Amino acid sequence: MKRTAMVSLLALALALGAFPVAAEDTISFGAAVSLTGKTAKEGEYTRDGYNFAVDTVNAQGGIAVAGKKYKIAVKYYDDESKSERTAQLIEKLINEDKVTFILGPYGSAPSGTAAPICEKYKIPMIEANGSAESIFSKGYKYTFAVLSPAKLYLKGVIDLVMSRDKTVKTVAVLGENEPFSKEVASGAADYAKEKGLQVVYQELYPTGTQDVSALLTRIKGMNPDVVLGAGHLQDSLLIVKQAKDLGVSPKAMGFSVGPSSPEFRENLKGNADYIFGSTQWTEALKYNGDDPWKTPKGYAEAFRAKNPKYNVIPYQVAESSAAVIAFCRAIEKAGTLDPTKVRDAIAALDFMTFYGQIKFDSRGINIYKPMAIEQLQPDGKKYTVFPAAVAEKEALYPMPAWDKRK
Amino acid sequence: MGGAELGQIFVNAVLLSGILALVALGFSLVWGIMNIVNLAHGAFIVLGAYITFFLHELLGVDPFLSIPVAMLALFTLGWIVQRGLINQVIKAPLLATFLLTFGLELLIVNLINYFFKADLRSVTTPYSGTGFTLGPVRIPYIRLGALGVSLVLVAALAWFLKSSRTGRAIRATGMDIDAARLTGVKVATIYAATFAIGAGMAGAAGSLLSMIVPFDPTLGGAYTQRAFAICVLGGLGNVANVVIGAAIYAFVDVFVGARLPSLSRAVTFAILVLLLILRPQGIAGKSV
Amino acid sequence: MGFLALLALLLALPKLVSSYKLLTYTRFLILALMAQGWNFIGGYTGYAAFGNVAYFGIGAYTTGLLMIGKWHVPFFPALAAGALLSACVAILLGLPILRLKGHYFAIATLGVAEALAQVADNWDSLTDGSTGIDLPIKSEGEFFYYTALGFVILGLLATWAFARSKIGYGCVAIREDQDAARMLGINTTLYKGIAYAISAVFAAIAGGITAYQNVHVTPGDFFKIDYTLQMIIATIIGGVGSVAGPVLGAAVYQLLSTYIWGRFIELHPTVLGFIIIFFIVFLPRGLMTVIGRRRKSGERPFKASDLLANVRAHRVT
Amino acid sequence: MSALPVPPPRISEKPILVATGITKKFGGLAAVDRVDLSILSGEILGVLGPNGAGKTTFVNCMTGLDKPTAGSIVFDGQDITKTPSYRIGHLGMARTFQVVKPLRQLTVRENVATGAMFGARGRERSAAQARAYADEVLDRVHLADLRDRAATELTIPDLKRLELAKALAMDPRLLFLDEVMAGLNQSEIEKAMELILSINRSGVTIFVIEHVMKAIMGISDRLVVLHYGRKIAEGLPKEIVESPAVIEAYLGERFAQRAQAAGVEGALFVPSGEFRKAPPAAAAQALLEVKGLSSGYGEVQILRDVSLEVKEKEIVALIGANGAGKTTLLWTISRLLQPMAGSVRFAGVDITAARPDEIVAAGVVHVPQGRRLFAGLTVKENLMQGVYLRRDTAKIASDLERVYALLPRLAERADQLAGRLSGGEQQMCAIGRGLMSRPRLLIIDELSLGLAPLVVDSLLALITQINEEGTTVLLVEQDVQVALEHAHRGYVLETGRIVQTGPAAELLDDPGIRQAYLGL
Repeated sequence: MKRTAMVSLLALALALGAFPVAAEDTISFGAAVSLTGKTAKEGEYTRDGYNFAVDTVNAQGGIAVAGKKYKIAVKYYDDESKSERTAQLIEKLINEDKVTFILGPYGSAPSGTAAPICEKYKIPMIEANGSAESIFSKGYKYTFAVLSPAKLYLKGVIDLVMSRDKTVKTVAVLGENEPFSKEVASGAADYAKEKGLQVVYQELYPTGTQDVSALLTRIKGMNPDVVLGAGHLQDSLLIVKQAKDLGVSPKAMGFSVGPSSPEFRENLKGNADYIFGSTQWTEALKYNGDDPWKTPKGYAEAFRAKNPKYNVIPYQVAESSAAVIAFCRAIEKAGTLDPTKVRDAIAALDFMTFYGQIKFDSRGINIYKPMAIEQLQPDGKKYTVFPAAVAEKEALYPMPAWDKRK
Repeated sequence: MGGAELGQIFVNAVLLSGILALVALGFSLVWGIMNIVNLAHGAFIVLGAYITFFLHELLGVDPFLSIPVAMLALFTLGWIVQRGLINQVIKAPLLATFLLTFGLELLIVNLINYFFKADLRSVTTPYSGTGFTLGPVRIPYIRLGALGVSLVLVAALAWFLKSSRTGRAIRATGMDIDAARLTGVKVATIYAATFAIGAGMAGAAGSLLSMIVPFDPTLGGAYTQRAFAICVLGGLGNVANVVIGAAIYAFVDVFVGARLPSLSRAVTFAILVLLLILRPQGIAGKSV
Repeated sequence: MGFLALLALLLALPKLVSSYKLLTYTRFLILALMAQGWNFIGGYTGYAAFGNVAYFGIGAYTTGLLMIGKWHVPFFPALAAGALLSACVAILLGLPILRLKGHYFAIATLGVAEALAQVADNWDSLTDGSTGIDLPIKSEGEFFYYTALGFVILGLLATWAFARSKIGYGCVAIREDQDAARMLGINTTLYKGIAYAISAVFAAIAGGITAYQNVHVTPGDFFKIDYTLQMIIATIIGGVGSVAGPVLGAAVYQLLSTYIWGRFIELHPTVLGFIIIFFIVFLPRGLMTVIGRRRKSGERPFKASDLLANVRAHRVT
Repeated sequence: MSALPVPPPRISEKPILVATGITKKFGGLAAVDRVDLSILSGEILGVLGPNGAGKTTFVNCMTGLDKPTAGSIVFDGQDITKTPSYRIGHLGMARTFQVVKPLRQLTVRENVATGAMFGARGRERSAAQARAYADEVLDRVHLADLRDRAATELTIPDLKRLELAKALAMDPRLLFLDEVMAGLNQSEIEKAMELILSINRSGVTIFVIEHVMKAIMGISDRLVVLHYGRKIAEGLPKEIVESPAVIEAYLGERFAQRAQAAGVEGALFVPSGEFRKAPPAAAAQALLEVKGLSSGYGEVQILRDVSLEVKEKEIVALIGANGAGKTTLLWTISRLLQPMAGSVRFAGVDITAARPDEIVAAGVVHVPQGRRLFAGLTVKENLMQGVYLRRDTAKIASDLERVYALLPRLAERADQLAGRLSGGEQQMCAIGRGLMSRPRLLIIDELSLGLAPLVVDSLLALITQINEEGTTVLLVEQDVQVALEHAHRGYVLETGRIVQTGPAAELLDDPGIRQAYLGL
């Protein structure tokens, strides 16, 4: 009886599910993004960005490949914000759903997991949300990122502060111990040293930390001019909250992730004011690209018209759309759907978009597009304040001490 | 480390001890009396945090005033969960209750996630982050208030267990369930009350945490682990042990965190394991 | 007969299913392997080990690090090295922590696993910290399937032999009553250590195979407590302390989670929670009590009413 | 050491085990106190002593389960004082446990095979050979029929036999038997005696702790008496029975006094009229009526069709050997155990289906065996836990005063933790806790267990006083004499059945009872 049971169980397992093959004249993309779990929100931005670009391209007739027009379809799975899930899902997309190309997941850790799988099957992936350079240091040929690398995230904050204040001397950097944030932190610290600043504090804390008061207390003792945080939204919120608790009042505070998201102000209310946040893209930027929307403003308006729930457009949406546009451009250039040829076409891309320049270095990473800096200001809005050429408003500097505010 | 910094770190540790004591209080009670390691404790904490958050956000209730509401709600839930579920397996071996409460945790956290989404939330009031300065040391009002609330609840529970009829019955049941029955104790009811009080304390801890850390549905897991560690450090048996365990944990965490933040958890756990091996009955506990 | 048919089916499987399905089956086998390992310490010896993922991680990292870097050791020797290292670590750690009992043993193993994860996260010079390492890419899915299948079959044989061996008897005696075991002449420290080391070897092999298959190995992914819980849940579903229970439990767990995953995208942890609760409340000794009963003489077949009897036996009034 | 006058040839003068100055302290208390003892190769050495005398602790020390605080043990010329317990078995020693420790989820044969695998000759056997050898051993102890049963399904007597089989399978040269006959009936005891003798005659030295006097007298070559952890006598069985010190220690002070008055020989047979009680008026109402009660644990049935009655204002004694089911009966009355069949009525109300708290509320208060105080509560808190169900808060203070007046020691120790009390004080506290519940029927399980005679006397006086003030008492006692002297009526329980009942005085004079429980 035991044996029969086991046999029938296995037979049942065999019978489970078969998926339909993509229709003719459609190029199928696959993406595993986090729709539940820790990064559900960012995963949603990513998906919405992909979808918006796909719909726009399809509405304009699709992609022309060797004289024939193809529509695009994206098959999504939820990786539950678990990077080991990503590996399984990419396998599933490639082997079971037979997608032709992969769009990246949300986050550096899952992108790092996805890259070798794409390499294994020689399927090109353009990802828009994994900027850790470690993903690109393994020599993989099939993975590309449209966004600026992690180490550049906080460079702008340092440049901005130094341009406003010649007396700035000291910087403290604290970061989360995970691939992306680690690179943001070390990139920021290296850049600060390069600029002649003194990095008085540089530490990593474990993922999921619920209390950074120990780190901030040390930082307070060193009284740095600038405090830079490299982590995720939760860490940024925690750092600001506890900095106020402990009266850590530097002249400027900047974060790699957090301030650009609407939740930052929702959680911190007035305490969010004066904080700098780095961003891959804002709608205030002044690019003029060769794509369906041309400018950031054009993109923003079109996107809002289709997605009215978005008041402010997070950069994850834009960069995800840019990944789709890059794919389309490369496929058209290649004139074939052959993965290897498309891969070569992606490697050779160099064009301007609403999102900025898209061009990959030999590792597959886009080092040519600069980062922008936003600041939350006391009028309750968020302004692009750097680079100066595209700034909407002048940055408010220095940040008033916590107890000197109204 | 300078003197000012040392002072601040010391104060941080004291303030943290209070909250952690409250976090571990209900967990310790349930473990000590019912011999159940309640892995769903963290889920109860999260529910408390959400109650405070929504009362503040939607009705403008001051977070400190919402603590009794959170406690009452979690008390009720705890009662129902105990009578309906935990009680069915209470005599089963260790692993069973361990996994049962794990299943419960999975279920509750996922349901919170489903209904309230994974968005980060925090309760921010006009007095959030304000405080006063004592020499070089800064003391935030909310943290001080949280310490106060924790101490009041710790003392209240200690008094309740020591001096009330039900409290005495709870302790008696924890020591000898059959002998307690022979004095007329309805064990199922006492267990339900114990578990409900544990959940209620978790609710209060959640309320306080919602003012202190930004949270999402997964906040609780880390605090269940902490509660576990605190009980091991302090030993089970009475409320004072919880306070001692929480203080040890807080001081280790804060001081290691100040020096070696990236290894803080490893060091804390290493100390915990070492302590378990050397003094399985806890630092404060007596060997029986 | 049934067994041979099943074996033939399993051997032919790569020819019958898509390569993604094969991946699912490989995952089932890897879970089965971990559960088989856990069964030695948790099932036969009765020690609720909650940190076996540590050996999964050690196996993955050892295999990975030996295959890359300056050594370029082939897969199987690297895997063996991982298993060996895990066994050594298990014995060294086991000596002190196996003296603990019940909850305290559980938290100590959990603590060890957490601490090791943090070490892997911070030992940049060896593990490249949280960034992780990438193994050489191998794309033949069959390779991983057959490797895992081979080890699971070996595991079944090993479990069967263990259960009938002196070590097996010794471990079971320890589970039932440690004092009685000592009085029967059983070196409890030694036997607990052996069982713990065996369970570490299984976890390490599972970790090594998974690492090679997934390519990218990070502390976050390979020291997750989820793996420990999965192996325990699979063992419990199947039947703690039985030869085939862990494999059966892993099959059911994988089947359920694949099914639930597809049907209840957002609520699947809730459903999983319900399933765990169901098993703990109604079938605490697993499916083997339902289908394995008749094999022992003198036992009546399982009846549906036994489900309720299980509840009544553990209830307090 | 008193040697045998003419030892049988199987006994050699050379001791197989020599224990010198064995002391074992728990906390400050010495459970075993400077005991010197030699076990001669080939003999059966019997050990006597009241409960709590340190017999089991002594065996624990000999077998390495407890490490002695002081002293040395030499087994067969080898110092084993520090040898780990598992090695003891390899050297050729084996033991049974008084509280049986079967490997519950294994079958009987697997249990025994485990012993065969790891015992003195375990190394010579493969696992399969050990299983085969287990069958041989099972035949020898008459358990072969049950070999495929799980240990959980066995009854207490079978579990005792299994305990013996496991130890035998280890091929010991020295075997420690810790109350293997408790709970067996007459014919089973006789079979067990034969079995022990045959084991001994096959060359195994045996150290046997036993309460069943007839058995231990019948099989022992020599006897040793332990009392409060000390060895107080050693010698031939006949010498031991006649020693006044032993009689006092083992059978109580009153016996010793009477022994002096009447000469040793007659001591145990002196009718002691002064303690007799006349049964109360026959017309008295039945307060507790137990009819056809059956009960047990899981699938193991202990009580079979037990009927018993306690009348208002009576003291009823329930006597019987260890394991006869006395405690099971009391637990079933208090509903800590569910009855399998039968009914219980109290004061005319059927309480068969009541919950334990309802039983207490009705006025049935049970002072359990081993006192079961709440060790971490103070004496006063323990007493106050007794009023848990009472709503008449006004009277609680005066009741507490009354208990303190009856038991002044409790007043002195009111704020001490109950776990720190001496045995006698603990029993006082347990009775006090019971009194605080205002019982109509007070059930006391093993009043005198492990207590000094003086303490027992004062407790008995207390019980009598309470009874005279109107409380009905159901008393369970291992000390048959004590129980029957203070009761109005008595019931005798044997292997789960009531086998005899009548006025206490008649039972006291019944030679059958004397023989069964005093072994003489």
